[in-house]
Amino acid sequence: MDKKYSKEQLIGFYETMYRMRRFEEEVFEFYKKGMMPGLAHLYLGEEAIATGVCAALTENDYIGSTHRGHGHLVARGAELGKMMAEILGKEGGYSRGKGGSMHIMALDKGILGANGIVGGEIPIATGAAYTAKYLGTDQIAVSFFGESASNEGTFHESLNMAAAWDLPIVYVIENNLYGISVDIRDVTKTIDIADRAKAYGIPGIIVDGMDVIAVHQAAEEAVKRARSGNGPTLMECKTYRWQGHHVGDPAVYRERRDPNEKASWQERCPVDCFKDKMIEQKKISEKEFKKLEDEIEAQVQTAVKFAIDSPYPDPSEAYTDIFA
Amino acid sequence: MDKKYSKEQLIGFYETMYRMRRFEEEVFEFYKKGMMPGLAHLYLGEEAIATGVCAALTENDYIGSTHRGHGHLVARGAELGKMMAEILGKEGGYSRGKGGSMHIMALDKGILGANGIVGGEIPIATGAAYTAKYLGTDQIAVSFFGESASNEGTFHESLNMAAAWDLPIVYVIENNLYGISVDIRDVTKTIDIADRAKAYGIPGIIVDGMDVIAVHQAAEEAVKRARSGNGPTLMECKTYRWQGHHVGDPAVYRERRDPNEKASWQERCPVDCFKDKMIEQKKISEKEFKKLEDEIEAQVQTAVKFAIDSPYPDPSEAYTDIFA
Amino acid sequence: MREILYRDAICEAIDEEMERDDRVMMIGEDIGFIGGNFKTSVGLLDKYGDLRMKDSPISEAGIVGMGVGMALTGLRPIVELMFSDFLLVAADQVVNQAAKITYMSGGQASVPMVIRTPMGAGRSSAAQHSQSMQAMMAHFPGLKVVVPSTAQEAKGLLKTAIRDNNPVIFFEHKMEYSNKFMIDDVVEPIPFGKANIVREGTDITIVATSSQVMKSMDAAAKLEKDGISVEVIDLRTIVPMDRDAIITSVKKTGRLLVVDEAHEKCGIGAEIGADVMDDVFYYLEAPIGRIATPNVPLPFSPALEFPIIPSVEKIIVKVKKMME
Amino acid sequence: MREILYRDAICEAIDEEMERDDRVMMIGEDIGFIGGNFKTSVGLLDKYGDLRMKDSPISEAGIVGMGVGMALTGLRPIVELMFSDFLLVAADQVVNQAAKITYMSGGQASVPMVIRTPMGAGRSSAAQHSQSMQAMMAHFPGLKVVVPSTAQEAKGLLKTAIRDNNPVIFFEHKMEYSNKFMIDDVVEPIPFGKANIVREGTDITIVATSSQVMKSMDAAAKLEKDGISVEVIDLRTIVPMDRDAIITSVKKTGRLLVVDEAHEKCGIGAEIGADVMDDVFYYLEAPIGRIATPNVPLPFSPALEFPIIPSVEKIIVKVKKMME
Ligand SMILES: Cc1ncc(C[n+]2csc(CCOP(=O)(O)OP(=O)(O)O)c2C)c(N)n1
Ligand SMILES: Cc1ncc(C[n+]2csc(CCOP(=O)(O)OP(=O)(O)O)c2C)c(N)n1
Ligand SMILES: [Mg+2]
Ligand SMILES: [Mg+2]
Repeated sequence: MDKKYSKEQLIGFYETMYRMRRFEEEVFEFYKKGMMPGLAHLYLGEEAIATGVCAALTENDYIGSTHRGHGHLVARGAELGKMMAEILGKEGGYSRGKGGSMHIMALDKGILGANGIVGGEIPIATGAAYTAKYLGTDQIAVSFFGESASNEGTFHESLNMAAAWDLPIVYVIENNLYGISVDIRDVTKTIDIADRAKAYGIPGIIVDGMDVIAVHQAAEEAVKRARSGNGPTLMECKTYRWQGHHVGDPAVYRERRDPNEKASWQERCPVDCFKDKMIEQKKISEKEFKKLEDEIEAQVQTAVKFAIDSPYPDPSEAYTDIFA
Repeated sequence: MDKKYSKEQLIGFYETMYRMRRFEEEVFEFYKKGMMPGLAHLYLGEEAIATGVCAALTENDYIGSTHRGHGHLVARGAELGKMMAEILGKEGGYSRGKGGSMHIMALDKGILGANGIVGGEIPIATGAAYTAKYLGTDQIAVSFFGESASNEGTFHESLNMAAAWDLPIVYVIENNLYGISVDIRDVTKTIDIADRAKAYGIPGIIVDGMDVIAVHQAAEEAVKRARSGNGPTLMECKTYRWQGHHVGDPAVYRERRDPNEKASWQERCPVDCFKDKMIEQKKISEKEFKKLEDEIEAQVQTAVKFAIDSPYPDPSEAYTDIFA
Repeated sequence: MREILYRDAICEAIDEEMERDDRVMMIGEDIGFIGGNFKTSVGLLDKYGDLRMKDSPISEAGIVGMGVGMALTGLRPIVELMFSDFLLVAADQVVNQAAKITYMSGGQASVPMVIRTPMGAGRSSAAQHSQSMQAMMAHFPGLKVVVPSTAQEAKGLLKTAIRDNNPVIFFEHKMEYSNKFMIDDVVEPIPFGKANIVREGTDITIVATSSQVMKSMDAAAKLEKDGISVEVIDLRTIVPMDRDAIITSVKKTGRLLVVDEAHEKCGIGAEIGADVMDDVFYYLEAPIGRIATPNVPLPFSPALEFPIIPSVEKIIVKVKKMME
Repeated sequence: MREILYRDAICEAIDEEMERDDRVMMIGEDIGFIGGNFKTSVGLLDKYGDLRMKDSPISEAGIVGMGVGMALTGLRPIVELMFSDFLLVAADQVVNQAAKITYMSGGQASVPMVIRTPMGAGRSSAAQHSQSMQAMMAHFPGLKVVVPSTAQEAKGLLKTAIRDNNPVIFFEHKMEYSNKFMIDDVVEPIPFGKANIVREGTDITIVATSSQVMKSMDAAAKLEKDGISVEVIDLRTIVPMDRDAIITSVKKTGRLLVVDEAHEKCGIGAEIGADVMDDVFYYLEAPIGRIATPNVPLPFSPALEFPIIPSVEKIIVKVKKMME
C-alpha cells in the first residue's frame, strides 16, 4: 500500500502528527495549571486525519475548521507560537487574543477559521470552493467537521449545492462517535455517515481515520476529483478522541456501551502505531525519530515560551476590528 | 390495482379532488377580480396527492402543511366557508383574518397550520409525531412539502430525528419540479428526491402523484408502517401545478426545457382522468358524477357567499391573540 | 431556608414540574446522560426515562421546531439550547413559528414551550458563546422573556414558565450556575410581569436583569457609604414588563439607570427608557442612563472581556455621574 | 434627471457595480431566470451568465454561509433573501458568522458581502413575510444596516454597500418597488453614516428611515399648513449612525420623533432616543417620541394591517401631540 511513499513523505507525516500531539499536550497542561482562559477541544487521537488530508493539498487550498481545530491548523503549517498565544488570550496570538482556541484563523494558511458553531463552517468552506470555480483557479476547499455536525441543516444545504454545481470541495467527517456526550448511534439511524452522500449523488467513502496513509490515499483521490471539476466527495474518517469533549470533560459517557472502548481505540494510536510500523519496516530508524521528536519538542517549547511571554492585549483592543 | 376499492371510496376520492379544484378556481377568480388581499398558491393539478394521502388517515392524525395548503385543508374536511373567509381576510375566517391563505390553521381537523416559511413546518409535524409516540396513542403525523423544501436544513434535521427514534410520520414530497421559478434539476443532483431516504435509513418511495389510487395505496402502506411503530417513510409524489407559483405568476420559466411540459402534464389531469376512467370502467356513471359536481358546486358557492358576506374584522382585533 | 447552587435550583424546578405534570418533558443536546452541559438536569434521565429527557442530535432548528409541534399537540416541552447564541441557529422556529402561531391561528392554538438557555459573558467563551439575546427576543412579539436573578428567582420563575401557555425564553446566567444562594424550602411559582423591588432608595432607580441585579445590589451597598440612596428593581421578566413599578420608582427618585447585559444598541436600556419616557419625563433630574455590553462582539481574552461587560465598578461610576 | 421605478434603480446599481468589478456576483432564490421575485435583477443573468447570477436552492443559511465563504476568498457577493423575514432562517450565518469574523480574526479577514432583502408591511403578506428586521440587525455589532428611502438613495447607497468591505444588510422597502421616482442620470455612491436633511424646520425633528421618510415628508407638508415647522432627517444608515446630525437638529428644534417600521420594543426609536439623550436632554421641550409597528405580529387582513403600521396620519397626530 504505502510503497509509493518516499521517506521524506513518511517523515513528514510523522512530523505533523507528532507536532499536533505535543502541541496539544502542552495546551492541556496550560489548562490543568489554570493558565488557559476558557476551554479547548483537543484533537489528540485524531491526528492522522488532518495530517493525511492536508498532505494531499497545495498551499493555496482552503480549509474550513471547527471547535476542534488545532490539528487542522498545525497540519497547514500555522505558527505554533501564534496559535498558543491565541489560546492563552495574548497579544501575540493570531487574533491578538480576540478569538481564542475556538476561533483561530490563519488566513495566510488558507484556514478560513475554526468555528464555535457546529456546522457553521460547512457553507463557508463551500463558498470558498465556489470562489475557486468562479475564478477558474485550481484551488479546492476542504471542510472538516464531526459526525454530529452532519446533523445540522447547514451540512445538508451545503452538500446539496456543492453536488449540484460540482464545486471543488472535499467534506471530511471526523467520526469520533460522540457529539459532546451524545452517541451518534442514539440520534442517527445510519451507522456510516458516508451513506449520506447518496442523498446528493456524490461519492461517499469510509476511511480508517487512525491510519495516516489510508487517509492520505483517500484524500488524494477526493482532491483529484475536486480539482479536476468532478465535484465533491464525502469522506468519513473513523476515529476517536483520547480526551473528553473539551479539556474539562471527564467523559464518563463513553463506558456506556463498552468499558474497553477507549482502550481499544488507543491501541490503534495514529502516532505510535505509525512510528512502530516505520521502525518495524525499517523505513525510519529510531534514531531518526528521536532527532525529529527533539526538534519538534524545541519548536513546541519555543511556542510555549512565546505565548507565556506575550503580553495581554491592551483593553482598548476590544474596540478595534469590528469593521474592516 | 383498484379493484379493492368500494364505489363509495371511489366517489369519495372524486368528491375531494373536485371540491379542491372548484374551491381554488373560485380563489383564483377572487384574485382576478381584485377581491383577494395578497396572494395565494394554488394546488390545482396536485389534487390527487392530498386526497390519496388523507384518505389513508383517521381523523385524529396530524397534518403539517405549506404555503400551498388549501388542498391539504380540503382533504381533511376543513370548512370551505371559513377557509374562503380567511383567504379574503374576513372575520368569519379560521383565524378571523389574521392568517390569510398562507397560514390557515384548522386545529380541529389536525391541521397544524399552513406555513409561510418553506421547510418551517417539517420539524413541527415531526414534533406532533413525537407527541403521539410519547402519549402512546396510535396517531401519526403527515408532513406535506414541495421538492424544493427538501433543500432546507429543517428537512434534514427532521428526517434524521424521525428515523433515529422511529417516529410515526410520513413525509410527503409534492414534487412539481419547481420552487418558484427554479427548476429542481438545476439546484439538486439527485433526480428523485426519494433517494434522500437513504441518508436516514428509511424507505423512500416514488409515486405517480397524478393518480389518486396510486397515491392512496402508497400512503396506506406508509401510514401502516408509521402506525405500527416502524418509523417514517419518505414518499415522493411526482406532480405538476397548473398555475404559476402563485396567482400572479405567469410562469414563463416552464418552457425552458420543454415547451410542451405543461400540456403533457395536463393530459394527465388527476381529476379529469380519474373521472374518465371511472366512466370507462363503468364504476361511476356520468349522471352520478353530475350530481356530485352539482352538490359540490353548491357547497363552493355557499362558501363564496359566506366569505363575501362576512365582515372585515374590527381593527381592535389586531391586538388580540398575541398570547394564549 | 437552605443553601443551594443556582444550577441545582434550576434542576429542582424542572424535576418538580415534571413530577407534577406528565406532559412536561425536555429535549436538548446532552441533557440526558450527562445531565446537561451545565449540569442543570442531573439525575432526571434516570428518574423520567429517555422519552421525557431526550438527548437530541445537534439540530437546533429541528429540536425547537419539534418543541413547537409537541406544544401544539398537548405536551409541554422544555427545549434546552446549550448556549443562547444558538437561538440564532433556530431563530426561524423561535421567532417566525413559536412566537406567531397563536396570533396567526387567531387564537386556535397555543405553544406552551419553554426554551431554557444560558446567557452572558465572563467565561472567555468568545464571540459565539457569550451573547445575551434578551433584547432580540423581546423585540419580537409573541415571546415571553424571563431573566431571573438569584436561585430562588430562577426556580420560581422557571415553574411559572413551564406552566405558562406561551413560548417562554428563559435565560439562565452562566456565571451563576456554580454560585451558592439561599433558597426557601418550598418555592412557589413567581408571577410574570411583577418586578421585585429588592432595595428601596430615594436618589436613583436602577432597573436590572439577571446577574446585574446582584451587581447592582453590591454597587448600591457601596454607594450608600457615599451617601447615595439607590433603589434596585429586579425586573424579572422583560416581556411582560412591569412598567408601573418602574414609573412609580422613577417618579420618586427622579433618576433611572438600566443595567442589562445585552448589547447596548436597540437594547433593554433603550427600550425601558423609551417606554417610560412619557410618564416620567417631567420628573427626571438627569438623562436616563444605561449600562450594557458595548457594541462590539465578545472578545475571548479575559484582558478584553472583563473590561467591556457590566460590572459593579461601572455601575458605581455611572450612578455617581448621574448624581452630579 | 429621469423617471425610474425603484426596482429598476436597484437593478441599475447591481448592474453598474457588476460591470465595474468582476468580483461582484449575486446568489439567491429566483434571482436569475426570472430576474428576482420583485424583479430587481431582470436581464442580469443574460448579461453576466450563470456563475455570476446564481439561482440557488431554497437554503437561506446555506447561501448566506456560502456568501461569507466567497467574501473571505476574494469575491464580493450580493446575497438576496427574498423576504427579510428569512434573515431569521439564516440568522446564525448573518450574526454569528458574517458579523463577527473580522473581529474574531483580529482583523485578518474581511467579509465584503451585501445581503439585499425586502422589508416592510402593506401587502397583506401576513406575519412571516412583512417584518422589518433593521432593529435586530443593528443590535448585533459587525453589520452595517442600510435603510434607503427613494430610488436615488437606494441606487447610491447600494453602490456604496457593494464597495464596502464589511457585511451590509440592505433593506429595500417592498412597497416602493413599483413606485416611480426621479433620479439623476448618473448616481454616485452615497457615503454611509451621513444622514440627509431632506426638509428644514424649526419646531420638531423627525428622524425617519426607508419609506417612512416619504411619509414624514407628506406629514411635514400638511403640518406646515397648521403652522408647524418640521425638520425631516433621512437617516440612510442605522449602522453607522449620524448622531451629530440628529443632535444638531434636536438642539435647534427641541423635539425629536423617530419614525421607523420595525417593531417598537427594542426598536430604532428607542435606540436613537437613548443614544442622543445625554446630548439633548436639557434642550428637550417634550419627551422623545417614536412611531413604529406596535408589538403584535403582522396580521394578514388589510382591515388589521393598515391600522397598525406607521402612516402619514399617525405622524401628524403624534407631532401635534408633541407640540402641545
Ligand atoms: C450550533 C451549535 N450547537 C451546539 C454546540 C455545542 N457543541 C460544541 S461541539 C459539540 C459536539 C460536536 O460534535 P462533532 O460534530 O461530532 O465534533 P467533535 O466534537 O466530536 O469533534 C457541541 C454539541 C455548538 N458549539 N454549536
Ligand atoms: C424560508 C423560505 N424561503 C423562501 C420562501 C419563498 N418561497 C415560497 S414558496 C417557494 C417555493 C417552494 O417550492 P416547493 O417547496 O417545491 O413547493 P411548491 O411551491 O412547488 O409547492 C419559495 C422559494 C419562503 N416562503 N420561505
Ligand atoms: Mg464527534
Ligand atoms: Mg415545488
